Amino acid sequence: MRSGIAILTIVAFASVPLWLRDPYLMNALITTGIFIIGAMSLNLLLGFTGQLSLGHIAFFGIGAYVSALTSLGFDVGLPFGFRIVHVPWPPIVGFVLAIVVAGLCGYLVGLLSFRVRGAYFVIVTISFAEVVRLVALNWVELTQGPLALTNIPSITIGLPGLGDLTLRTKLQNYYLVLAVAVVTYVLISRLVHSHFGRAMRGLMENETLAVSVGIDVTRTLTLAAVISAGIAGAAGSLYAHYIRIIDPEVFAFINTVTMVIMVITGGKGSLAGPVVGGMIFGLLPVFLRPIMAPEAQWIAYGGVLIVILFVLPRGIVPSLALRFRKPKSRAETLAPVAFSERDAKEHA
Amino acid sequence: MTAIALKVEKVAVHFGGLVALSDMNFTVGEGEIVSLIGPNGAGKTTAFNVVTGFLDPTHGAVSYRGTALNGLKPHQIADLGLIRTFQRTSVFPNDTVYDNLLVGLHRRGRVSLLEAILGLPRARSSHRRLRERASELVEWVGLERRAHDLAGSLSYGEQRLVGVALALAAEPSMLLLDEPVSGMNASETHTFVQLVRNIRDRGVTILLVEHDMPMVMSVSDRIVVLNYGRIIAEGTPNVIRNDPAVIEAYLGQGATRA
Amino acid sequence: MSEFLQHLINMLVLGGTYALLGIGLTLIFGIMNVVNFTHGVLYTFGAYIMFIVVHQLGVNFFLALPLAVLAGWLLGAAIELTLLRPLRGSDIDTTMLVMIGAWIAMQSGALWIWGGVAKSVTTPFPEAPLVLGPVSVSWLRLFVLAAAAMLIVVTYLLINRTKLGCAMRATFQDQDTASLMGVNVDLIYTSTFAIGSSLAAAAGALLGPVYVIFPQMGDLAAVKAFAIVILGGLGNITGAVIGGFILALAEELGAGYVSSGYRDAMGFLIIIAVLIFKPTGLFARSERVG
Amino acid sequence: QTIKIGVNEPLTGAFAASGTYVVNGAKIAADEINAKGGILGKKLELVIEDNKSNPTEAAAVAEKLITSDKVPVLMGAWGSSLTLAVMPKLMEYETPMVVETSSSGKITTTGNPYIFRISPPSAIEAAAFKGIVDKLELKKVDFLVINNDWGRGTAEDFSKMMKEKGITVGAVETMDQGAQDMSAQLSKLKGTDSETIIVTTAVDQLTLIFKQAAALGLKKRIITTGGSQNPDQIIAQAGAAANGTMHLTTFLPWFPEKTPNPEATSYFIAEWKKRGYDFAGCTESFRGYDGIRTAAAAIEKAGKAEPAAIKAALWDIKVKGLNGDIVFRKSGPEGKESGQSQPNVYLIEITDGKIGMKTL
Amino acid sequence: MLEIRDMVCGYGGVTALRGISLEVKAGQLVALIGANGAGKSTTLRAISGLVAPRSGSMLFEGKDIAGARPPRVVASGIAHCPEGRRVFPHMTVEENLDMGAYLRTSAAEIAADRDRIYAEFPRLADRKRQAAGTLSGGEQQMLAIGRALMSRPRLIMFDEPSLGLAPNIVERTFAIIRGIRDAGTTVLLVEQNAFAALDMCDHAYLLEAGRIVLSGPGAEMIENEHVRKAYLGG
Ligand SMILES: Nc1ncnc2c1ncn2[C@@H]1O[C@H](COP(=O)(O)OP(=O)(O)OP(=O)(O)O)[C@@H](O)[C@H]1O
Ligand SMILES: Nc1ncnc2c1ncn2[C@@H]1O[C@H](COP(=O)(O)OP(=O)(O)OP(=O)(O)O)[C@@H](O)[C@H]1O
Ligand SMILES: [Mg+2]
Ligand SMILES: [Mg+2]
Repeated sequence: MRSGIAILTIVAFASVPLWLRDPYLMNALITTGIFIIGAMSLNLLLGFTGQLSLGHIAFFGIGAYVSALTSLGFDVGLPFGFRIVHVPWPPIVGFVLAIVVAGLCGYLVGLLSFRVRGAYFVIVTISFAEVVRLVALNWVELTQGPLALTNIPSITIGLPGLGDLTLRTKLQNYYLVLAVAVVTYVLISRLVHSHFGRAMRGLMENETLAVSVGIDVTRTLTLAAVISAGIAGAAGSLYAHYIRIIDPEVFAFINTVTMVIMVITGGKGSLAGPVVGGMIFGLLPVFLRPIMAPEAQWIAYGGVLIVILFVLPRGIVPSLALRFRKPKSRAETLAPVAFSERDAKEHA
Repeated sequence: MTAIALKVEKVAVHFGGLVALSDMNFTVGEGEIVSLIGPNGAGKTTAFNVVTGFLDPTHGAVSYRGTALNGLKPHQIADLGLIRTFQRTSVFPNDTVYDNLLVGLHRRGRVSLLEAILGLPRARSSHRRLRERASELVEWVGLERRAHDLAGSLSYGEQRLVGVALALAAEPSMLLLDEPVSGMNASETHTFVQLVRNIRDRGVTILLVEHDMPMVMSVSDRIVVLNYGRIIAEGTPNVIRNDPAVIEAYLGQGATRA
Repeated sequence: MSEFLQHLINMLVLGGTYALLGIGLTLIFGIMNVVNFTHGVLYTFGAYIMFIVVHQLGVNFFLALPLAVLAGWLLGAAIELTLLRPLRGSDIDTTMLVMIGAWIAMQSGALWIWGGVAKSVTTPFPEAPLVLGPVSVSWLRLFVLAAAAMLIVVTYLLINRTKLGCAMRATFQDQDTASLMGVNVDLIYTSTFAIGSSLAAAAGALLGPVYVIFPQMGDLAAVKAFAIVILGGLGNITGAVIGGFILALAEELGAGYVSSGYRDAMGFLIIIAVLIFKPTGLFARSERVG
Repeated sequence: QTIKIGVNEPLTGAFAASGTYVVNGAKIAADEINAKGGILGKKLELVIEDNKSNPTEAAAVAEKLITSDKVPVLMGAWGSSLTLAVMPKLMEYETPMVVETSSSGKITTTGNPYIFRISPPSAIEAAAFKGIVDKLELKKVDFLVINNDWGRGTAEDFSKMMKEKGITVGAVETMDQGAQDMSAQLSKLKGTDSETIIVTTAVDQLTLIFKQAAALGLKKRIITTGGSQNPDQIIAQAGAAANGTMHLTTFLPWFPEKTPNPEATSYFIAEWKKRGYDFAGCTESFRGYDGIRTAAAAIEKAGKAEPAAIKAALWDIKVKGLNGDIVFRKSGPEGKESGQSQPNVYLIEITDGKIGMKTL
Repeated sequence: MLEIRDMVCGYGGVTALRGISLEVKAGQLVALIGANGAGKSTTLRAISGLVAPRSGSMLFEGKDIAGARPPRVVASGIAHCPEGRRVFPHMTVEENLDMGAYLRTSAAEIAADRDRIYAEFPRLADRKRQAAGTLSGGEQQMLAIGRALMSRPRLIMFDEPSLGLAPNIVERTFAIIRGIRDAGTTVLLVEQNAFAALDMCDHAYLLEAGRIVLSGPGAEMIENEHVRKAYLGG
């Protein structure tokens, strides 16, 4: 049943280019898809470990810059007269490096998260993103600062026997994004259903207790942060090679907010949540655009957000799942108010 | 005398100016049931926190089966088989009882990340074994009826049972129980005593903190009494029961009835 | 040397500003545990009210200030009643997102009503600064500093010395138990949010005339406020004040002696550094396990 | 029935105020053209879209305008990062765009033959300024610039020019877009030994800088660049603090008679006032007006509303713009040059709350 | 004084109380006993308004309090010392006690009561300025009891007051409870230490699976075969 829905969904998405010819909508779908991948990675942290990263765009942006710089080449001076000169490499290498470097940054932030949780983690991630943005803005020699990196090449994939395929068109990019999204989905799904996933949930709900049964906080949280950041980096790389220009604006806070909106409205901690939330809030602006004034579009956007949360406060997917599933367990529909929850909060 | 499992040497804990424990020394032998009792605020839970790594002692050292525990993190200590329960109820409130136990079985279920992601057979069979074990544990604490309810929605006493089951799921070689029967009535306590004996018979060492004197007296091999962070008495239940200092500081006159 | 002195004076004035931004948020975020994304909008709102009251209604500057504070109080109460009350008891992320929605909608509303062109408020203070040897500082900013100090003291006393303050803290630590003490929890929720909001509006009303007023002015202010509250420890007023001055110092010296491009980075690096060494802010609450 | 021009501007977000001014100017141009009978016998229709001050949106908007609205030519996209983001789309769909505000040098040097810019990049501004620096007797200057392509570009190009002139360049300080407190930077500049500060940023920050400089007792000559100053707004909001400041600007709404095209300027200003817009906005909005007239002229010249023809025609037009003739010269790598027109640059000074031409 | 008829109560899909009726007479000490999950705490929560009853009536001194919100119930003279301590963790011991007297106004009387509680539980006096969340479990329990006493109610409900207390303190607590009953305050007591509860109460009810299955004077209940077996461990 589960896998049936999954396969149907994939087929439906795969068939879109067959009937949708409008390049603008295709463009919207591709950028939405890229942000959905970012949102899925955010969900891994927020939904499964309970740590809200409000600087998630940092990993996305780092991925974008790494990938762009790898494929464009650069020449920077370092202190003490050292220079690094890098000649362009194929974008696909950039894609891989984007994952690796973003993952490494995730490792750093994850190490920090060993010390700080909750609100403190939130501010550390915001700070991290701001610092990265300021570096991108001010290290002009490497990143061109506000002048932006332009003419980023499209991704080229080497196909055995068929030579190289450069993904220039919308159609090709669409399938690329779809493929990465599916892989990401499967990866996250396997991960959260493994014992790592249970360890993450345990930490989220009651850390003291989780630790007392032998769950390693640092390892688990860092692992989640690394994987999450790596995926966000991959999304950033797709973004750079699709939009083909990248500047420090990519680190804008509103981009993180967009991902957070996608995750929470869709339902954090649910695998399909970011996809559903992402489709809604990725495409909503497209539909609002022709029908109202620009300021009103934003007001409507905020309004839709609020209404969804009022009607389905746990997020769309979990709330609907509860509504349509037979009450398998009698206690499921209520939020426990019992003692242990408060204890958990106190310990957090 | 059996081999020493846990050794607490000269442990002191200060919170700012407050001395919660001072110069505490005691040992627990393999397979023993030792109780730690004392007035409220005597430092019993603090001692648990030191042993299980949640608190670094101001002075002193703890070792388990010859391994020094100083500087180890709580999860590393848990990996040595030293598992505790909490005085306050402690469960994973938004998971079902059954899933709580699956989390508790963490130490058992380890497979490599790659195996888990690729869904290799070893990961699958390990998963199946965990499920069986979780069902066993649910049955064992008598919560079958509640297995698929969220742990946070159970009553106080039921949550305490889940807490104990969780600790057992972690496969302790030594179990530290902090007031396990508080919130249970005499009959439930009676059943629980059987449980504790049962656990010990499987070779698990037990350190118990409890204010229920009948229970402590009936189950302990040895009792250590703390007052104001110091050990004031140590011995078999019979010795302790009649120790005037203990009666004065802790048991009160009613204890003679127990 | 005189440059350094000037930086110190700037730090003092800016720190007062930041402290003012921080205390309103420390009530709502630190005590109520609502990640209040509308803080910046309320700040903006206070500033616009000031503009309207002074320039369009022609009211005296000093009379306009309490009016702006009152308006902030009312708007805050309205937000709590309509947006937060129905979601009471749901998870912190849900309320955060509702606040994000309100932020987006209200900021665009401000753009719609007042347009994007910056406004400025004329003040009764002399334009010539107060000159003290090598350093100088504007009278307006001295006034803001004094007003901020007053608001901080009042808030501190309110939270720590009054029955209402006690009830507020109790309610957000354990709502059910507080109600068992006879606390009207609904009232506490609304008034806490309203008080925090009125402090945000007060900050806007005081700082709007110092700077210029435009719809997005609150965004940066809100980010700084969050940083300050966390630096000082959640819900800790003294902490927020000290956090504000630390942030101001880092920024002043960062811009003065490192590089103005990394001015804001200094602030954030300080935050990261503080949290590495004191993971729950400068003034941590004591906690225990077991 | 109509001929469309796509307008891709920031109407919400950080640049909402400026984008709205430009769009208002564009509307005046369109109405004027339609009142005179339209182009090629058809009505001119502006398809205005908000790019939300966000580069990704700017690219998406370009895509929408070109593919769904089928506009043959665009105007946009205000900021350089917005324009840069649009540029790959222009290549993809081979559609030209008139760039009305962006100043980054990169826009015309990366080899995008669909770009036709009427605003001066900072190098052109610097070149125009070169003629006056001797008369201003500059010896040592510091810079305080907004930390984006515009500010950084200005600092770079002006420094180069100054050095050629033998003027010493001291500190280069930056401020974040949106920053409200520049006291730290100004305190530092107060302590240096230069006599002039070149400031580049938009009007809101300029107001703050003048006020804060006055509060710090900073008494150096300040010259602003970039043409987004809206001096009237500065005077209204910074008051006495603005006195003595000088501004390099590209438009003179205060002295229509001194502009290259007095008649058009007067018409534009009259229309602007008639519509009840803030006079201060003129200095930004005229770009939208000029931009649309440029695009319209190219359509007229091409004789049909097709991108390729319009692109070709843009090279041949000569429009009397509000600040000089708009004629595109080639810029950038050979074979794929972008078009760049050379507008006039003026220096004005604020004295006693009034704007005066700095006659040198 | 308190009269409950056919009250049904639950949480979401769960029905915790399936129609219970009970009566507490003024000046009495009434005990409520039962196994884990029987619904004892839910009964107390329903009385103080923390959960709304689905049906049934509840009269306190003749006034209907069914469905009233807690502040109203408290103001009408009922105090509830909740299960699991529930102290305010980030407030000091003293502030916690003051919260207990939230609805009272006379500062002098409050101070006197506070001193009385410090005298009963000297441990708390040593810890006046300590954050309640860092107290030991038993110390928190003492604080919770003290806090409930601070409100000077006409009816006080204790949910497992002996939980986590040392034997000598349990004795003292029970003495206090008997003392306030003797001084005229009505008490409704939920206690796992069924023997002690039945021993000191005037009347007792036995709850099983959300229903009252037995009631009677404490001494009678102790003799009951079923009670002995299921709750007294013998
Ligand atoms: N984090 C802390 N900060 C300050 N004091 C603390 C802290 N943790 C514990 N204490 C104090 O240390 C003393 C010992 O506490 P502990 O919890 O070990 O007592 P206990 O013996 O377990 O008591 P109980 O039987 O009541 O559970 C108590 O007086 C307590 O107030
Ligand atoms: N918040 C809640 N959500 C759902 N069910 C609940 C909740 N609280 C209690 N219950 C259920 O209601 C029933 C009665 O619980 P209650 O807490 O009243 O029991 P109790 O008699 O006090 O037990 P104990 O002695 O263990 O405290 C139990 O089955 C419990 O699982
Ligand atoms: Mg204890
Ligand atoms: Mg109970």
